[in-house]
Amino acid sequence: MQRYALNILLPAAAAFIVVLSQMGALDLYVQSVIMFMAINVIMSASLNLVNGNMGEFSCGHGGFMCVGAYVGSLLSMLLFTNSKLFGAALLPGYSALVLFPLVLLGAGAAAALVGVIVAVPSFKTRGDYLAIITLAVNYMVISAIQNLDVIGGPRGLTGMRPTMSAMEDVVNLPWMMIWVLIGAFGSVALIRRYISSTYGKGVNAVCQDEIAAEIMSVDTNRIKLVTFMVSSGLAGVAGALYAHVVGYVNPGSFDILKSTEAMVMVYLGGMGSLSGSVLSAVLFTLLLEALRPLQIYKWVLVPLILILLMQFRPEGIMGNKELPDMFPRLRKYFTFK
Amino acid sequence: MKIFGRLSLLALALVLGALFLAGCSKESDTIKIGFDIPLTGDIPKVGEASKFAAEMLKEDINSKGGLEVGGKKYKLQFIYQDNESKADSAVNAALKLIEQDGVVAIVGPNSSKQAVPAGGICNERETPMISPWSTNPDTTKGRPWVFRAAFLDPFQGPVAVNFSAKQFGAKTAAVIFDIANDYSKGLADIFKAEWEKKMGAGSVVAFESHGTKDQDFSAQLTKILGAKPDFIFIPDNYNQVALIVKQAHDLGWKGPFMGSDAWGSAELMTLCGKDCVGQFFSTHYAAAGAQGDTKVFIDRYNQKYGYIPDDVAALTWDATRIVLQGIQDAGKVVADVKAERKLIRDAMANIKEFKGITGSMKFDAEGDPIKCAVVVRISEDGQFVFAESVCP
Amino acid sequence: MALLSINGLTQKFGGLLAVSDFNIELGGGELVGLIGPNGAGKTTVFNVVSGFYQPSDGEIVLNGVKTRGLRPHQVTALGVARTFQNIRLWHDMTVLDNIRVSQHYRMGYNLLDAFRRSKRYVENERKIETIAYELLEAMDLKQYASEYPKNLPYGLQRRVEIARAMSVKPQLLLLDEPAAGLNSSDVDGLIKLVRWIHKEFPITIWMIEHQMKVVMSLCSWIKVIDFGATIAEGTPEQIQSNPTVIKAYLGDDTL
Amino acid sequence: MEFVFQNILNALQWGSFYALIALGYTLVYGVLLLINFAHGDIFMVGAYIAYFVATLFLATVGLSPSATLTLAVPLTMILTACVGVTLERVAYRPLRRKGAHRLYVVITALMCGLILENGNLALLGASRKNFPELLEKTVYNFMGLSVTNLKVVVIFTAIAVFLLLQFIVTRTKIGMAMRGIAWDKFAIPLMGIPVDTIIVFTFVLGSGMAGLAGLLFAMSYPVLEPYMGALIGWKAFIAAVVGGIGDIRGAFVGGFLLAFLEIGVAAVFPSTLRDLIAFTVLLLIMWRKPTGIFGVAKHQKI
Repeated sequence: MQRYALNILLPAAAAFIVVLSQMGALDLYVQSVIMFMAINVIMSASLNLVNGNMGEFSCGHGGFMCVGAYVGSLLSMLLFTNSKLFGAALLPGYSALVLFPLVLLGAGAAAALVGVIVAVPSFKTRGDYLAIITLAVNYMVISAIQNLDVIGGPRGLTGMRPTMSAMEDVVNLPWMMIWVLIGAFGSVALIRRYISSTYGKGVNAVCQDEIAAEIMSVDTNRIKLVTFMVSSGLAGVAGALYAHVVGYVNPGSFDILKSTEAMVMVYLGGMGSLSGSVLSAVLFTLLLEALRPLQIYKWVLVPLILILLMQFRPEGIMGNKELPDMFPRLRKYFTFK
Repeated sequence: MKIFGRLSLLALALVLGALFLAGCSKESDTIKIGFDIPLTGDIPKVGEASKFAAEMLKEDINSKGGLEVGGKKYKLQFIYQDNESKADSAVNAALKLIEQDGVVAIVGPNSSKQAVPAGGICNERETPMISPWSTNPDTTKGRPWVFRAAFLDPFQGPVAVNFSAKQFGAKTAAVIFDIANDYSKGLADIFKAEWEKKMGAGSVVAFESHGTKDQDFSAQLTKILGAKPDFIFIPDNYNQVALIVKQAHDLGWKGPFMGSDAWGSAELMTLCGKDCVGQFFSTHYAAAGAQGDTKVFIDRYNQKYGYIPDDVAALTWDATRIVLQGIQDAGKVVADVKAERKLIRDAMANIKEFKGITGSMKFDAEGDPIKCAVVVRISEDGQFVFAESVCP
Repeated sequence: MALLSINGLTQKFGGLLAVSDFNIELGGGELVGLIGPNGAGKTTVFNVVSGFYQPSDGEIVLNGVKTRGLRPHQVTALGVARTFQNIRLWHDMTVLDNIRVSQHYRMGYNLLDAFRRSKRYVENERKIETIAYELLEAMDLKQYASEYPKNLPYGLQRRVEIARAMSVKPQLLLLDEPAAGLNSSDVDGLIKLVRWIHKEFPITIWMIEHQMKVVMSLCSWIKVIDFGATIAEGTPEQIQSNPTVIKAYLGDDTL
Repeated sequence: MEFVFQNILNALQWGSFYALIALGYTLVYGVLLLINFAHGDIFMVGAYIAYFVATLFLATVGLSPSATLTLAVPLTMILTACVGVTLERVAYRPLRRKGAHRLYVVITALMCGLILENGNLALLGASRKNFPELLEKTVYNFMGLSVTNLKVVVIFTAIAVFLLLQFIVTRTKIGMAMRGIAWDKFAIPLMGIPVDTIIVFTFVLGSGMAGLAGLLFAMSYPVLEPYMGALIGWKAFIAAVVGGIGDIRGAFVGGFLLAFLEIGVAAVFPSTLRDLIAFTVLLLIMWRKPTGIFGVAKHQKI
């Protein structure tokens, strides 16, 4: 029974947050911070799959988020809202309650497809050379969207937020919070299941010794393809959630700065540690919010804190360990087998 | 190692706690106004100008004992939140101002990239917001709680078209703009459409773009010069204008330039120097030869901070004063923040005529101002001299 | 039908002729050695057989299947496993996981099963785990199942690597200098292990080895190559007395 | 025809800056396998140092512009080199000593860059600085082409710097040591080569070049702001990798390649598509040549 403790505990915590938001005990600002935190968790956990578990150096994760944000917004507008772009909604507003996951799925699928552009060169190209390809893809995505005037180009795109109000009209719950939490817990669970399966352990094998992996019957190209697609697809889901939380997407929001943030979270948490990247995403978001009053000094202090942290812990908060490795007592509640 | 993990958990708890407890104090005879401005990120100068103008206004009023509403004086408290020039950060900043700081109204954000999402939040949370600088129609569209102090691109575009056609006797035009900047792109599109409507298809002979942080524009300019336009329209930020104008001259361009309101910074002349002399741009007010309140504002700002205020400073000043006017027009200050916000919004929407330092204005149904634009000429000594005024 | 037949294998790297016209035919259950001085092209032969290099010329037929164009993991799935000169275990994965990952060729589920933890996933994972434990048990490694290879002594690492290779249920096992870097007692253990494997499983073992003690005591047939070309082959006794081999190893003693 | 030649000149100037900055990336990478993401910001600091040096001598001391330039070149290079070495000493070396994973040093470099950018913003305020004119500008016109004397200086400096670095790395003893460290950082100290000294020398060289690039950049594009190094730094990094990171020739060729691509695309296609097309071409190059133009595929011994 204890093995399932986590599966009960985490949804319970999520439900608790939702109930608190519903009662108004958490004000909207705190709710918004929690939502951005959850989105960052998805970003950092999904990038960790490539940068940590697979040992590649992808620095264009923002590009996939961008694809997801746009595709998610467009789907949401097409299906559930009356918009200038698509005219009347295809489906009645209440259907969003059930069909909203379709939006996330579509966003993820589109981002995963763009992930292929990176995955295919990765068969031959590795390391810093692959890093350039990911960067180039980030630039390409942004530039492509800037040139698409139909979806607003550089002026950005609005109009996906009414989907949330449509849901709230039917059942009055903080739907945005619910979907973001589902997205975050779902993504982390998905990644955990992937990397703890024998199939996904191939990712670690590719990271540690690609030649040995290939010789020991691991189809390395397929592993790379699948891992890049899972990672970028989840970034796309994060993007779609982001778009609905902010209510506006603009290609400029997903530039290298966004990718850098994701990268910092991964390495802060420790390469290859899923719980580390979740923890660091939470800490990083809180740190940024808590230091907001410092204004410009915040952006001097935050890097300074991170540099000091790396000096004391040059392998990130968790190293490549998971929570149960560090706190053995947790082991009976959940493992990473 | 273990200790470290525990310490980080402790830190997490502390930070969480701090976040939840932050900003809960209330004072009865102060009025809180929030500023959601970019103090870091791409355009820190814009945030700085907004902050300076607001600080000056606050000191003005507080030194006189506060803002008089319904016979009682209230001290002003301005809360500045940095939105880092990012959309998500602007949303968080707006929510923090609304939920935790309990402000009655928000001034900002400045650029549309932040103003559009923040406007959505303010509208949903029923808090009046006025963006000093945003020109994207989406900022206010369908949002009764959101206002702005700047005129829109669809108004400014034709101003530039008509003025340059008349002043330069031009038949053809070239445009260079920033593709990553929605303001620049929007204005460029409108300018192109207007010009071609007036002069016939193909009369915009070159329509070139660059990126936000680009510093070299020689390829685009070579192309523009090759197309031999009668003048070049540059709806760009002043720092890029300085580089574009210089590089165009290096490549042998002798013709005139036409600019937009983003030129309107005192820094333009320090950066651009003699290359910009004699050029024209459309803007909100002419600093040189200004009279009355405008002159007082410019002189005091110059004295206090050491430079002539940018248009964004003047617009922030006006935007903040519109909020204050709304508070005064409401006639009373009620303790309940939500009710107070409603009072202010209604009062702002009903302002008949507001005499600001960037001209007199009133709001249309969307919350956009109806006001005049001026075209200024850059004089030999670097002043922005009034050339023409265009009213809707 | 022969298990493995190599006909006229030639391998060039740029201008360097690493292997020239190499031929061999291995049947089931043999234990064959491949020896030769350093740089003779022995490992290259193994690399070509395991699919890591595409041969410049010649053909390799494995159980009737031509391996040209196959990727290494596909060759492995056909029943070839190998170890490496410098141990190439995944050092940051437990011994058990090292064995588990090597079961990719028989993975009976896909990504969606892994996400859903479907019945198929559970059954397959259970099967893989059972196989892995059985193998570790048989190879006397069970007590190290949750250790990281980097923390094990070198001799044990070698044993783990051979166990990993055995876990793909090969018909042909390629051992690339299994005794390199081992001390003499470890070497004795290795000889015992190889002999045991050869007795216990009906497989063909082909090894590259420098230590004559190992080769001579294990192999029934030995092939000697130098500068990419075969210079001799025969039983251990024949090889030991072959003058060409002695010359290749010790050089011309007509100083 | 003029159009083509004019754009070639434009690309040569812009490429010179990419090349100068990419050289700094590649030098440090070649020795430490460290992507020094702070390099773009060291370049920015170089431009600011040049600004302060120039205004000091011009306005306060009252030297003539040409004398100021002569003094500014060595001073800027030395002071910028000090910044680079400080970063190495304070941030990178302790991490290296602890044997941290290479990418943690990269992230530290990224953070150092952020500190330089925002520290500058906090210290000097948001106002942009205008770089004084040190070289009296003359525009040469011939056959419809326009060239400023500054353009010529920039292009020739880039070529000279490339030749100098190529000479140092391939022909001198210290260059040999630099290549040796990249090859095997454990064996080199055993040969009696002072590794730390060599690394410091590398940083001096790389940052000095960034300082020089900063000075020339400030003269060519006289608007200084704290974030000016970020974008050009990233792009120079891309250029260095496309050329084959770690190779001096690669950085040089990569820098010009990127500039020719960007300017070529902007000149031929609608310039709104510049990034899209330029980066697609880069991606294709990387696909065809997985280790860059000059990069040698690392042979993996089995």
